[in-house]
Amino acid sequence: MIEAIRTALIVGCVLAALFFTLVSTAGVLRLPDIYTRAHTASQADTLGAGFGLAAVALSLGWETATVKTVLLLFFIFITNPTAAHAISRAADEQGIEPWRPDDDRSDLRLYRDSQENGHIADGGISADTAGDEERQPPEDGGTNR
Amino acid sequence: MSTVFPETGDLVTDVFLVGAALFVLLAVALLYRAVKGPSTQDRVLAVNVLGTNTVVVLAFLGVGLGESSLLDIALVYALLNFLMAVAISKFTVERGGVL
Amino acid sequence: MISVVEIGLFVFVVTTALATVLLRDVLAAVVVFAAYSLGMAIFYAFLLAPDVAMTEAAIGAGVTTLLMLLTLARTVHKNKGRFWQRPNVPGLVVMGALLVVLLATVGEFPEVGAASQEALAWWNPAVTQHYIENAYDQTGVTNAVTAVLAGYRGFDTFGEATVVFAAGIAILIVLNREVFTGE
Amino acid sequence: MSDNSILVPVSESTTLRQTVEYATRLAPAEDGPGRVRFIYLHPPEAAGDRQQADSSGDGEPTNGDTPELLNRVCVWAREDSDELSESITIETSQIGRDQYLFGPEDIAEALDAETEEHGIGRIVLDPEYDPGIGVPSLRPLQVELRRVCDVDVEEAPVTAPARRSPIEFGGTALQTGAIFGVSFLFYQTLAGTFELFDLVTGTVSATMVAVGLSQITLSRNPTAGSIFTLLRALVYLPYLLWEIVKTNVQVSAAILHPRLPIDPRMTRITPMVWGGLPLTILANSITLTPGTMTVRVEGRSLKVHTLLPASRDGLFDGGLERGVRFVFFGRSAMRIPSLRERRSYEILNPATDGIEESSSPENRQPQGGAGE
Amino acid sequence: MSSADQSAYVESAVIMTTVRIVSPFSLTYGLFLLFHGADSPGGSFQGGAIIGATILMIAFAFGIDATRDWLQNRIVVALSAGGVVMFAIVGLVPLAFGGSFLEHSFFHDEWGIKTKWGLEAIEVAGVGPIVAGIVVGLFFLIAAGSKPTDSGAGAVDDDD
Repeated sequence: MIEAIRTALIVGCVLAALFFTLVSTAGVLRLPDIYTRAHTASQADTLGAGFGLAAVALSLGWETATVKTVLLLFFIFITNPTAAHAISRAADEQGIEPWRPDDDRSDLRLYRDSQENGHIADGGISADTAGDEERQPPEDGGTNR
Repeated sequence: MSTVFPETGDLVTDVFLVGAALFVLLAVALLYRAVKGPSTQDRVLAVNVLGTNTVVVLAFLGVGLGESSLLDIALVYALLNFLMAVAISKFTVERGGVL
Repeated sequence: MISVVEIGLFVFVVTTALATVLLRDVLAAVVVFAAYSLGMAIFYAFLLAPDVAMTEAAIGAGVTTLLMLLTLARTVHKNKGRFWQRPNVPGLVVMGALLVVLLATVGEFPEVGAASQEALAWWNPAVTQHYIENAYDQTGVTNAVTAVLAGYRGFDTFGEATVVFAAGIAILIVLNREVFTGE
Repeated sequence: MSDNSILVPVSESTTLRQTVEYATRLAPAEDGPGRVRFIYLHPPEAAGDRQQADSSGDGEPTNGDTPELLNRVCVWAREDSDELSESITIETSQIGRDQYLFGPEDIAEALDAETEEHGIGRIVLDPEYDPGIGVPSLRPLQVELRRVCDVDVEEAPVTAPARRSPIEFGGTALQTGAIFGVSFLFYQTLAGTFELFDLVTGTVSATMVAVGLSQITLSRNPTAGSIFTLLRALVYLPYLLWEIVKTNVQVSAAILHPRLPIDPRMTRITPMVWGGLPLTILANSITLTPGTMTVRVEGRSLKVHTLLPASRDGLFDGGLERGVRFVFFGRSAMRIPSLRERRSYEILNPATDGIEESSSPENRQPQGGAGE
Repeated sequence: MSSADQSAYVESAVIMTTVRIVSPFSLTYGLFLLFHGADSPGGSFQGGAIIGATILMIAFAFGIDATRDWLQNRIVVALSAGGVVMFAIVGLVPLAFGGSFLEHSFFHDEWGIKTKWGLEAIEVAGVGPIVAGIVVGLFFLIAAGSKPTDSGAGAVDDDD
């Protein structure tokens, strides 16, 4: 009986982990600009990893390896938001404009405009991937809703 | 070297292996953002999410394959994964100036 | 199930590798290369080579990307232009030929984990067999990789360590200054 | 503006004595008596008790409220000037009691105001000056000062062991002990077996970590108060977790919704939270909570990106802010009004049709990120 | 970003706090791998790399110059050079007493020291410090060249 409950819990946790990671993947692919993507990257993903590692811990039971799982979770909870913060801070520092709902530009357009407005300083080694019109991947508008 | 985990039953092992497989597929989907960008920050973000996924995949494979040492590898990523984001932050902020 | 993981990882690694080569923007290539390293680490782990996976993790997550970024900070110029690099045709031909040769050998491998006499002989030549049979007794360690690296092949490792040291020092000298002037 | 009046910001440091001597020697000039003005900045944490906001420490070095440090500096300066048999005027002042100084920008501006008010001609910086804002701040402060002030800024050439970095080996016994304990426990957890080998190597590693990093990890000594803070943090943690799960569902629903009903805005909030660590905890909590993400910490204000109107409301209602105040300042601090009631928030890029009102009086930058 | 009226760069408090918390753990983990090369995956190379990465982490949060002042170059070079020397010494000791170079079983046969400790000594005192030292040294050196004064980019004169 206990075994069955545990198995059910494990399956539930794995499913939840998959769900939240799916959300974060969808977010990273769908959302319109770097700031909004950073949201999902740090948070939905943190919860996804949380459930996933919870499932691992459950299946291990009382073991030293379980403590490792808890440590993994602890580190992910600390480092992931920091990474998101660092990334969005870099974007902000570089002057990439945040997207607004009344803005119908694609993220690429937004990024290029930020550059053209001189917000991205000269001499930067920022990724200037936005120069080539005819060679853009066709999915260019995919992130634009 | 490698301790085999206590018996958890075939179902659970399968669940973890399937989970790992799906996580890998999600990681492949994330590559779109990592390759396309447009900005460097977008790419780093995608790779950061990939890093978190890697931790989970390694933990899942650890249980699924019965190899506890994979958790140690996951620990390395959990500890060091944010380094690149921090580095990119410093890198773009100072353009190699203060770095 | 296992095959799904394998196929997914294969697609992942090949995509990242191709993107690393083909992306015009060097910074982007460095970042994508970090993703490649993640995929390889899972691959190694999946093939139950935790030592190699650990190396990939420690070096890939911690060191190479940062060193490459720093190098970029010193060298790269503004990079206007195309998204994809135009592939170099002669290079592509050579690489394709190499790929064909390598793939031709794949068919000769025995199955992973095969225990037939033939397979054992194939990947366990006498030296390997000796290590596998005697490493634990002779060295008293439980990680055979360490036994081989530091014990049986101590000379090699010593040479490697010296090479790493020499290479490091040489780079330090070429890149010059401060370190030795104690600044 | 005469070159022989010098402003010296002082703080506890090993090179303070030499800095004072240098400034005192520098001050005398041909055209009249030199003047040295020592200035003490109250760190943001200490500024919390600002009931007696009498920051008029001007010219009254023996004022009962004067920090002990300033008195000591005055004594030193007199000694030096006696030795030189030059007459110099020694003044002291304090800032930061009636205002919160966060970050090098604030301090540089405060110092600039001081130089203008008192006709100071140059600023001498102690190479180990640390205004206590919790970040390595001397280099940024120097740059800020050069930007803001039109007076000379120089670093006192002290001959003490050049420890220009804020990082050093070793720490107090308590710091070292705490890090040692954590490191040792972590090591044993990894090892899993309490064999002699693990105990010995664990001790060796933990010692190395403690000696190497104790100063990095704990910037100040843990006190009895930290224990209560820790206990209160244990109360805060479940609340935070609940918030994370709750808002995560909201955000997930928005992301998976086919029409992607998001309304991202960059906002700036100025929470009533003082000091480096509490602010960092608040910033991290905001980032951890889905829908809100700290983009920047600028002095005391946080630039926060919000994804949904609901998450914005949650942020402005200030639940997290209250929680952090509870953790660090106790139950009484929870009664401070929320961000919304204080109206100390603003939306940096409001919608063009003006549905959202931008309410803060200090509307510094209309476009988020554009002017950085 | 390097124009004169640009605000000074302030290290992000959030990043710094995270590094404060994570660095003791990652350093401990690096040392753990170093010491446990004989009986768990990983070993000196990986441990050394993680130790190096910890230093890099601190350098990113606290500023590279500050870290360089803290961890003087002398220490870094001493680490890597000392690693090679220690490796050689471990190998030479059996040679000095009539064995052959790097003959670990010699310790066991002559003095009853387990062969394992010979391997451990090489791992801990030899390879690990070399790797850590070279990683940190390379990092410092490459970073050194990218000061604004070198690239000619900066009016931020003495910022690191």
